[in-house]
Amino acid sequence: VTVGLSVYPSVADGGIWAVGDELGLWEKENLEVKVLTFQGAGVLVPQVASGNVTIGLPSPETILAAFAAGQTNLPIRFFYNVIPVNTMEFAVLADSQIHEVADLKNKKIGVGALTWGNIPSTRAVLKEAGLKAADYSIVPVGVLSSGFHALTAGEVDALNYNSGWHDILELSGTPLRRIKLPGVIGAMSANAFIAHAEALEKNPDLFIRFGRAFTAAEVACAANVRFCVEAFWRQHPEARPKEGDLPQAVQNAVEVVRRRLDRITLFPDGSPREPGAFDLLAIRRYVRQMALDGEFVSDNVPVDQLFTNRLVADFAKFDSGEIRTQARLAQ
Amino acid sequence: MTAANGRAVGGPVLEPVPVAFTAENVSVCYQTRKGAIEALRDINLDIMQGEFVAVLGPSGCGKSTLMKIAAGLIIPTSGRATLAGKPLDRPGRDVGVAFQKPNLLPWKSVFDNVMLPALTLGLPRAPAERRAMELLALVGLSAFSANYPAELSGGMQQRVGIARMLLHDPQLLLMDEPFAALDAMTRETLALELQRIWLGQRKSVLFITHSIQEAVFLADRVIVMSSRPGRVIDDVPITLARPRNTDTLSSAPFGDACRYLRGHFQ
Amino acid sequence: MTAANGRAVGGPVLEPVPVAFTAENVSVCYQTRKGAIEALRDINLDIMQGEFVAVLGPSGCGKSTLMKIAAGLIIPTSGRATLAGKPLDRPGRDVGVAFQKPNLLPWKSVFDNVMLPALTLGLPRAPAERRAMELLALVGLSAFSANYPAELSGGMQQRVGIARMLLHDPQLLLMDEPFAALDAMTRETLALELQRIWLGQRKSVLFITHSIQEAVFLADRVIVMSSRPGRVIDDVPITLARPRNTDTLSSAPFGDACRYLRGHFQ
Amino acid sequence: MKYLAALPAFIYPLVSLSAIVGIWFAAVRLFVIPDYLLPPPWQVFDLLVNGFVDGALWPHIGATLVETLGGYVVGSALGIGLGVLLAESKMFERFLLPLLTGLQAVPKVALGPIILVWCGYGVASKIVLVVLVCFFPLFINTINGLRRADEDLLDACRAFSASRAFLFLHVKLPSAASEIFGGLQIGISLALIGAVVGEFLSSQRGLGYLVSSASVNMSGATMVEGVLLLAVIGMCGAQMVRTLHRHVVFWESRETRTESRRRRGKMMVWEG
Amino acid sequence: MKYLAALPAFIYPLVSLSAIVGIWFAAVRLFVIPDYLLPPPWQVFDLLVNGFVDGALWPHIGATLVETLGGYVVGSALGIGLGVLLAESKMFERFLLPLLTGLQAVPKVALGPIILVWCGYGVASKIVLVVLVCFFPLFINTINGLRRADEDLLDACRAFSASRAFLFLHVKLPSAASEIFGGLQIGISLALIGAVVGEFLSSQRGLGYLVSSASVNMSGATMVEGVLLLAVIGMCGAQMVRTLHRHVVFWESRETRTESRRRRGKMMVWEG
Ligand SMILES: Nc1ncnc2c1ncn2[C@@H]1O[C@H](COP(=O)(O)OP(=O)(O)OP(=O)(O)O)[C@@H](O)[C@H]1O
Ligand SMILES: Nc1ncnc2c1ncn2[C@@H]1O[C@H](COP(=O)(O)OP(=O)(O)OP(=O)(O)O)[C@@H](O)[C@H]1O
Ligand SMILES: [Mg+2]
Ligand SMILES: [Mg+2]
Repeated sequence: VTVGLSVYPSVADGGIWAVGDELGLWEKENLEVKVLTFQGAGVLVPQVASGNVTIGLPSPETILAAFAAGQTNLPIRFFYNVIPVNTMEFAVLADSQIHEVADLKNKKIGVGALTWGNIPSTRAVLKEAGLKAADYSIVPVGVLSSGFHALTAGEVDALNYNSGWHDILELSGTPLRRIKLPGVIGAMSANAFIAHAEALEKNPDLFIRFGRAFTAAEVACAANVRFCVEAFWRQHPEARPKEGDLPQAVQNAVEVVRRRLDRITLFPDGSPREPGAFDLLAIRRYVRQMALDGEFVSDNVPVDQLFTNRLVADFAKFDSGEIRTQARLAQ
Repeated sequence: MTAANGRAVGGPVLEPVPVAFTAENVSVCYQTRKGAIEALRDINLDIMQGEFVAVLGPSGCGKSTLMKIAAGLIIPTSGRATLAGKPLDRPGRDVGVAFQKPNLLPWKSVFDNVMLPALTLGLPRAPAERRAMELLALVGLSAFSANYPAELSGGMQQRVGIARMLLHDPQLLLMDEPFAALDAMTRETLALELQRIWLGQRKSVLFITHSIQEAVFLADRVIVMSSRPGRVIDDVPITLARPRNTDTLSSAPFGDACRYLRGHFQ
Repeated sequence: MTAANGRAVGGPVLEPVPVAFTAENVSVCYQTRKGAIEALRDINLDIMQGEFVAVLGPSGCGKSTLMKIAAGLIIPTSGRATLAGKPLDRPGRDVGVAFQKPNLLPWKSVFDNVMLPALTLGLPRAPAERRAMELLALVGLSAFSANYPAELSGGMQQRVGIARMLLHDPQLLLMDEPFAALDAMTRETLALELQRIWLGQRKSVLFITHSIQEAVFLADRVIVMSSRPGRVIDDVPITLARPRNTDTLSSAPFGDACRYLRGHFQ
Repeated sequence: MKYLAALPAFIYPLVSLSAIVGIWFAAVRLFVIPDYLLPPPWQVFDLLVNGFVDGALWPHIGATLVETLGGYVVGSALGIGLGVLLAESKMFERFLLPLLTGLQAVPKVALGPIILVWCGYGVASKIVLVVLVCFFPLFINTINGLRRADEDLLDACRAFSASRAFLFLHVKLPSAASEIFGGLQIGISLALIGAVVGEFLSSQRGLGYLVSSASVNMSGATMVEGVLLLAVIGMCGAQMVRTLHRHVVFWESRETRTESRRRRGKMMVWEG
Repeated sequence: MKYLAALPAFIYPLVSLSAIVGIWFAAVRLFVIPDYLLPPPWQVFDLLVNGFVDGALWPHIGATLVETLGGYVVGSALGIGLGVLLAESKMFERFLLPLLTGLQAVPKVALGPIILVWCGYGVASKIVLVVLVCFFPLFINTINGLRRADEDLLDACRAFSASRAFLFLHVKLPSAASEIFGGLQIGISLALIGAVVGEFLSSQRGLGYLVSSASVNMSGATMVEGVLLLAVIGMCGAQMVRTLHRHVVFWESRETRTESRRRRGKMMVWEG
């Protein structure tokens, strides 16, 4: 199968694929996995819809927006919830006067690019906090480095990246304060696997096996984060830090991965989530809220059709203990 | 004026001699940004098969324009031009042209420039190459066959143009001041060569020159044109015996003809 | 050979006449992809102030090369050239050049082409413009001052080149076959004009030509060059009285000089 | 032929444009192409009409135009200027040419973040991108054109003591003019692309923003709308450069014309 | 001057390259620029050496080279081919030229999704992108060059009944050669950029992939490494085109040479 990502893999999220390769988790499910990166959901989704790519990993906001706008003929289905939390958040410097969303009044908020799919959600959140469109400005600052530079140089007052990126900034020595997105929008989940609707219908087994292997890889990663990080760097030598304090860099990377895995595999109270499951209610609420806030054209989205939990039960059907042992032994 | 030259003015025509080129009431106006320039007005001219016609006229009177009409490169603004009886709507295949500027292709060697008509007309290669070498020897450029035009002097380039004109052994030769950049000796040699070729194969020639002597020495008829707009103001038959040689130059009829023609330019 | 002409061969020098141009053992070799071409070999030549020197020689013997040396455009491979006593390492400002090709700027009108030396030398505009119009009238092109070079005939372009050469009233004139593309009458008119200018202002002239008559008619001295590599093989003083006119052409000394020079080309 | 030749020039592209719209129409109808790949023409048409009527499109068009023109003017000037320096000086050429070539091979998008840091998120960074992309064609064509000036013409002017500046202005530059105009024509397309790529990277306005936000929202019709507007702007720009070219470099299209007929017109019978 | 002129040509760019590295070095040292904005040169150097030694770089370089060259060859051929068609036929020009110009103004990135759907996410789609970007400079310079052929030379050949094909091959094409080479030189930079943009859109390999994945992984040194490699490839390509240009179009650089000294060499004193 071919898997299309919508963002270049980084050490935070790329390790799972490498671990899957190195531990033979794909093979075990009789899969051959090829991972590709596409520039954003706009490029990726048509690839899945046209069958060039078997599985895609976009974030759902833009697809929901498209459906809300009446684009109901996209032949795709979400079948595995990879990031069941809204990882987007605001981050400000630790000594900043900004403590909650409402404090962003008359401030500059940095985003990667104005075309990012999460911006409508951000606007909705700001609106709910009582800010009118004229009360804040959203400026594009590029990804990672250039955005960090903008924040530390004071060109923007807050960043609106995902929490993993904020982790990176924090670990590189800039103390931050995070401001989570509140309410319904904060409860929306992020990237999830999509597949062509017909393929999913005709050959559910393929997607079950894929989901199972992916879950296993995630488990393995969590069991030996260090290995997960190293595996990623083996696969992407260009990403391996080569300068500065190397042990510290490794430690940082491990920390980044651990935080991320915690966020996506556990509920805030620490109990484990069911891998791949969608909270359809939360999604429906999100859609309604977005429509209310005027970010979606309507709330007329067939959420139950578009998201399916039908395969979820099978994703966990493997011996997680064995995987953990295997992972702990791996180098 | 002799029957051999194909001219049938005044007398009864015994045998119709075919015409090589005719111009009937040909006028040419050039369009420029500063208004039209009338170059030729109502030109009437016949060149019979085998006839050698020289054209004299002041600078800018339209001689080159006339030659370009015969070459099929310019369509007259009004009037009609024919080549061997057929309307001139394209350059004739049996015509050789030597331009006032050498117009050699800078990216081809001297030899390849001379070979050009062989390529355009699809002549067999080997004999054409032999002939090209002969012609280069004729114009004194054997040593320069591998050089490029930019490496030649002005007169040498002009001679390459003459060799190119002769390569495919055309029936009608159009020559626009072919010897202008040549020294007296080369000029004489080539004039005699031209006469020899013409006598041997009875080609038709339209020969534009500024030299009255050259015109009289070579031609059966000398056409004199007025200054712009060019019209034909005289048409002088030259009846000197052939072949002409250096003695001809000092003969009385030669001097008379030259003096008569010079009268037009004073 | 007269003292007025500044030649001091054989006799005692009463008054040193300054030289306009000298060439001492000048040789030129051109580099080409097909090997070197020796164009000039050991040329020695002086042109005195106010002297009119004509150069005759077979095509390709290096006449244009010699002129380009005088114009400061080519540095000899060996030997030395001087202009008014100073080594020739750049084109002289008091020199006018008429090339064998007209070399006009296609994007400038005829008038602007004639004005070129005024621009390059920074002459005052108004008098230069007046002079440009006069010179265009002199060469018979007043009507074409606003036209572009491509709209002129070959001879007309050459005349523009002559007018351009005269614009800044230079002391040394370098003329490379300036009348080659002109008809007999224009040629004679311009030759007489040239003599008038020369007599009036005693310019120095290096005049390259293929016409023996023209050389004898105009020059104080005729240099004869051998064929390539060019060497000076004769240096003939012409002592015909000035001003020369159409009668000169039929005088015996004129005929003798011509006949003598023709001997070199047979 | 004759009748066709009498039609005004703008008819021809319209004809071929209509043909394309026709094919597009047919394709959408016959092959049931999904909206998100190629929306039907009427949708795009509606969108365009609405956008112009309610004025929502103007700010986008305006922003892209400002960036494109600003960068185009500066980039072309730089390209021509440095081209002149390099063509006139062997030293400059030796030291600089390879570096500039190398710089040019660096994808501007990769430089994007650095440019953003240096020039901010406003119009400036887009103009810088446009400058970078327009620069090269002008630069190369200028050098190339200046180098091709006829040595004989240069010599003729040198013989009259022409200064280096004179040779440059009156001989080399006119000789290069046609090639520089070629560069200007290539540059205009690249300038538009540069502006759009800049808007992809960061912006709140402009046709590039329109297109990329449409691509994220999978709104095929808006995307095609933006692409069409860009194409039209590009065509108008190129046409303007072409017209200017013809008028400025008048001496190079000197097909001989006789009064009643154009030579080439007749010759076609024989050449064709 | 004389001694300098004797040095081999590749020395000069090296000197200016060293100067740049020097400035870079100094900047990093003096201004304490953070790594993620501009890594120090030695880091990049280490990276390059390791990358070549352990062979990790070769697949990336290879992939980019294949895409670039493949697209360059096809795109240039298409550009020259269509340029020929349009320069030779008024009809083609009228109907096609505006459309092609319009197409060119469309940012290739906007066409990305469609290209990906049609050509797949493999090498093909990148080659298509490269073809699209190289096409235009070749196309415009070819038309422009062919149009500038000397009418007198054409007439001289026409007088000998030269066919249209002959005129094209033996007069127009050589007249256009220099300008076409200019286009080839512009094209080589654009081809590299096209390949990289293609790799940004979707890929697993290539220098573009390297650069953009480094940007997500905040590895400034890797980014600079990729950019440098691209620059070097671009420089080599351009140099090859330049050398070819000089050899093929030998008749246009006909500075007169006399045996012992070159005219221009001496003239410099006066011109400079
Ligand atoms: N640029 C050049 N490169 C190489 N060789 C050249 C160049 N210019 C002239 N030559 C050679 O130098 C010799 C002399 O040329 P030059 O032009 O001086 O002759 P010329 O006496 O003016 O001839 P013509 O009367 O035909 O004009 C010729 O043999 C020619 O081949
Ligand atoms: N391409 C052109 N465009 C405009 N006018 C032209 C063109 N060619 C020639 N003419 C004009 O036509 C007239 C005749 O030109 P043509 O070249 O036929 O003269 P010519 O008799 O050959 O002169 P020359 O003896 O000087 O070569 C001239 O007045 C010239 O200005
Ligand atoms: Mg003529
Ligand atoms: Mg000469």
